Amino acid sequence: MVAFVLRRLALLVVALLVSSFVIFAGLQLAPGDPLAALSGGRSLPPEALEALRAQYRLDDPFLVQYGNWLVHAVQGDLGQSIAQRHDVATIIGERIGVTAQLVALAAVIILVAGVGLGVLAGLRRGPVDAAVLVVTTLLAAIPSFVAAIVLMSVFAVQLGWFPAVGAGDGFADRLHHLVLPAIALAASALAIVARVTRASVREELEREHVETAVSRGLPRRLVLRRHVLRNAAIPIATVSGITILSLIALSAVVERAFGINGLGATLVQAAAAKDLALVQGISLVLVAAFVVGNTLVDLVYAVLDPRVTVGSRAA
Amino acid sequence: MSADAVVRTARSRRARLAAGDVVAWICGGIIALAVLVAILGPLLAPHDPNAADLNDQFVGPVAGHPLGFDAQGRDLLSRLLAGARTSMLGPTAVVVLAMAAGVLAAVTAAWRGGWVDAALGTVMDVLFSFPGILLAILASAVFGPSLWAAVIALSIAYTPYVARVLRSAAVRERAQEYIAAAEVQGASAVAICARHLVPNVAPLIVAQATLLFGYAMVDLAAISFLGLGVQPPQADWGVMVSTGKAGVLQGYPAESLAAGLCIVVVVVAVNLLGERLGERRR
Amino acid sequence: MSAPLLEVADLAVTLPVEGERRTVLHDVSLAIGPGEALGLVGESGSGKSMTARAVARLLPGGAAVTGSIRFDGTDVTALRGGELRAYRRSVAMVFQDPRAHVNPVRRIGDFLTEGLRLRGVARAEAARRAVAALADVGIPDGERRLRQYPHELSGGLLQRVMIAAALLAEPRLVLADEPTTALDVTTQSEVMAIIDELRRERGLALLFITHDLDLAAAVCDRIAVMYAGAIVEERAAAVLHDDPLHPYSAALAAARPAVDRTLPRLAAVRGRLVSAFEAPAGCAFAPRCAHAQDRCAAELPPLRPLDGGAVRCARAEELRGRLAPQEVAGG
Amino acid sequence: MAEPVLEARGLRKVYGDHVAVDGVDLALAPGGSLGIVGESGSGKTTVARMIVGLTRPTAGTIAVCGRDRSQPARGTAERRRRAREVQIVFQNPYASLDPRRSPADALDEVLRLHTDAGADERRARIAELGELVGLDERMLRARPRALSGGQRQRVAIARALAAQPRVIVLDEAVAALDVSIQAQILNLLADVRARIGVAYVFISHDLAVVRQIADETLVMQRGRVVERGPTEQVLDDPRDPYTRLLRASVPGPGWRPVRRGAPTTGGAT
Repeated sequence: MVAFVLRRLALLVVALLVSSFVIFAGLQLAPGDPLAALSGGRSLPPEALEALRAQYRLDDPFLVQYGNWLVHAVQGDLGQSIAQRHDVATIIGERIGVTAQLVALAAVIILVAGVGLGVLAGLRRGPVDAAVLVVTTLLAAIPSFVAAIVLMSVFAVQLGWFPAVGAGDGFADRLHHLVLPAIALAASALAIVARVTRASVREELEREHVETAVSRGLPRRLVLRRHVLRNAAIPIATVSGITILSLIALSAVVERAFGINGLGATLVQAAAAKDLALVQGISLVLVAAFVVGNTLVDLVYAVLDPRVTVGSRAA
Repeated sequence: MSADAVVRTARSRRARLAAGDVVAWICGGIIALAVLVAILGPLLAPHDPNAADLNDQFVGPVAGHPLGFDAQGRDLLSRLLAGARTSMLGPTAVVVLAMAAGVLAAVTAAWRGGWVDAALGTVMDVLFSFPGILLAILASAVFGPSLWAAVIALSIAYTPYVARVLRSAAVRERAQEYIAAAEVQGASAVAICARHLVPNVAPLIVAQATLLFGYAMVDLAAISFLGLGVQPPQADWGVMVSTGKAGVLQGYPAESLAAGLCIVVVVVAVNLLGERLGERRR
Repeated sequence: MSAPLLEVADLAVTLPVEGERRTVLHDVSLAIGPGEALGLVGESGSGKSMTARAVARLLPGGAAVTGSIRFDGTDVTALRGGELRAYRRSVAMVFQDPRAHVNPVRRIGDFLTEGLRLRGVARAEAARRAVAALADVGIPDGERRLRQYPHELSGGLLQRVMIAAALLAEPRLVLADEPTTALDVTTQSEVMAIIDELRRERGLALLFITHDLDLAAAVCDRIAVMYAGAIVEERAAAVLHDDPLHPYSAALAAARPAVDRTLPRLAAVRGRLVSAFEAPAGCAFAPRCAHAQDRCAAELPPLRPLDGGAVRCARAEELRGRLAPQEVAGG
Repeated sequence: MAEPVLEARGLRKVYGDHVAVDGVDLALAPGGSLGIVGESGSGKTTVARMIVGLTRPTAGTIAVCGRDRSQPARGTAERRRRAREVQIVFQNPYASLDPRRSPADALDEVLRLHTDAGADERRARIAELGELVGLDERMLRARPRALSGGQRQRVAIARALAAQPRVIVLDEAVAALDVSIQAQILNLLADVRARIGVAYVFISHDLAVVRQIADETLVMQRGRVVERGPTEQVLDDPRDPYTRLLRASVPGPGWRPVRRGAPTTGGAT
């Protein structure tokens, strides 16, 4: 177990290094003059260009540039956003909160509604199961931005129950503003989690060891809790974890749809404006969150399944 | 057949008989229709999809324009039909690229095992740290926004998912005794993979490709929605959901909803079909 | 014999398979007295495991059961809810594949004490009994084993754990479904010895399901031979091998190579095995039988008493004494 | 013994720090039959896989017809030549056939690989092989899933015979079959050997089955050979304590199971 944790942490460091390198290299090697890219295509006075050249040490060898960038990044210095005329780290600091809240709210929705519906459908054959199956089939196919438009159109524009745009201030107002975006973000992921949960519960129900428990005269609720749900929790936790992690990137779409000034929306603006320092900084933060989250999912899996000693979770 | 096997078969048959294959045929029909429209789209469009007339802004259905007009007074039906092309072509390209890379990686890893498997696994693990949408946003920052940058980015991001699922299937198949028998017969690795291994995981490959198409369609549309994929004024379902957003806020959701519905219908059909194909394997 | 503990009469079972109903058991009648051991012997598809499942009320959903199963006088097929659970606690099952039949994510201790705890036995007392039960099945370091997970134990050890769990429930009848088939032969010998010894010690009745006639003969009082979903012969274990009444029992004994002498050639049975659902009209074994006549294909004879046992063969009387193993050799 | 058709010396296979096979020597006369008996973990299957070239020995040599095959084959011709020397039949009749190909297809694939025969000639040869193992035309054209376990094992034997090898390794080839079918296949194997003079390496956990088919027998325990000799002698008069234990554990008329006290099996799997 200790060996597994160490191995997984080593993999985490490697993944962070490689992905940071890919982010750096990808953007640095972008076609065209890096100065033009760094300046976002604006024409800058020569002294500004010179300052940029010095700041990014563009005359150094490539790996040295990467090393410098990484060292600065670790210290919290992600450079300057030219388009926003601001420190990248500061911009990220300002915007990360709302994105984290949005993803967290969506995660709660997924865990409660997705796992709940899945367990219900898994245990009850018949109309309940059929209804969940139909609903999740539809839901799984609704892209987050379509869900956003529909929710906005119905609950914000037609009914006026929720605000259509913005993120709000203060706890209650923020929550009020984030309900629709979180639902839009969670919708299809919820369906996927529900279906996997249902399938896992079904699979466990038919396991031989469950038959053993039944044959020993255990009451049904105990069989379900100790043998069916306990064992189904392993794949459910894994899939829920991965699905929730995928929302980190998807939040960009929902933030754009609802006009929320979060990390994702900022990333999209920066990409469109070729504001490379900002793109690098935000990408790095998002990938790091994703990779760390993946490691956590693997560790949870190892805790739930005593058979795990080496290797990673099954596909 | 052992008693356990009999019991399992009895159970799974029961589960499968719950829904007939009618659903699969309907889904197949919808997909065929979408493909047809993608090929013939502009020819089927009753009007020029890019002809704008601001007098017709947000006008509802009228004779000759069964879906009405968008914010710029363009015929909605014509734009939907014309938009099918990029909306279908993009995901198709992603599926072809990601499946080709994924199958190759999976079969190579399963066949060679050992360090080759470990190395490919590590590469896939690293690729796995880039969510598709994020990679596509990065690609648009580097190469400028375009459908093809997004297609390449998504293909790369999907490859590890395909490779993971297919690798475990290929490893199972590789361990089957008929594969070992073919090796002892002196057949070459490539021949065994091509004649035995791949055909026997083919149902899973097809099921994976189908599911992947659905994901690719949604993600590409999302990227176009963000303005980093297909560029307006070209008609595309993802772009139309985005350009229709202004109308939604003003109480005219027709454009966004119609384009969104097209995506949902195709994705539901593709997902259901993929599920059926996956089930048939067992 | 005193009143039987388990009495199965005219049991027939069908299962839904691919939209049609398939017969898996077609006519099974047997009785086991308290403390008695009955071997149920047959090849794949004979229905021996299905018989045990029917007795344990573990048939898959959709199974249709006719005939009667009585345990200690109560009709087992009618039991519901709490009564069914109480019945299951007095009938313990030992399965063929312990690896699949023990929950992989719970400790051995949980597996062994789960039933006891439910009956209100205190935690410490349950653990003490579990350790004692492990010692009974030849596992000395019980305290350590209780903390282990199933994947840390070999198949042989896990099957002993399964037996210990069965005995902890203090059942009156043990259903053992090929308990040693997945084990090595030396381990099989030990596990069978354990089952045999503990059963006799505690006066438990045993329904022992196996494909191995010799193994059944070693630990059972009587043996019932099944073919295609029906019992074809039932006999005292001591005489079945040397003096079979049904041609199939004789063929089964003769087809098995011997370890202590070299046979010039095995007495193979022609044709392939049939399951109950594909069995022809008349005697299911007739197409493969060296002694079959036209009447065998016409009608399935009932199981009728003969020579202290029972047999289902139209020619049983005429073939009596002619089916001993050496007679069949060369067929 | 005549010049052996198969000879192995000092075979050793190590996986990590586990020694699966440790110093096994064996020799098989042309047309002979060698039994290898052992329980799980004895290394008998690893020996089988090394002989056919599916597993590479850590040390030791294997020669068939005097040609070494301890190193992986170089090139297509060498690989195919080795295939014509040794073939294998596996245990599990449900995994040993490609589910998508009929027996005739499977045999045809082998014939294409190893002969220049035209379509007609191959068809005739397939029918001939079918006749040899007791498969009729209908069974040859069926999908594997439509065949019973015994029929599939006949197909596997026919496939092994198709390349006309000098040696066939039978790895628990009858272990998964029911008794009445097992007897058919054992008789078939005896007939085939008598008719075409192929030699067998017969791997099994079942002493009675080995007695029926092997002239000579090796008894393996934890990777080592603990006893060897003519089969009847090994089984009727075992010298090694392990062979005696094995022999005493086989049920038969009048047999009783015995309890040996504390388990000898290890705690871990």
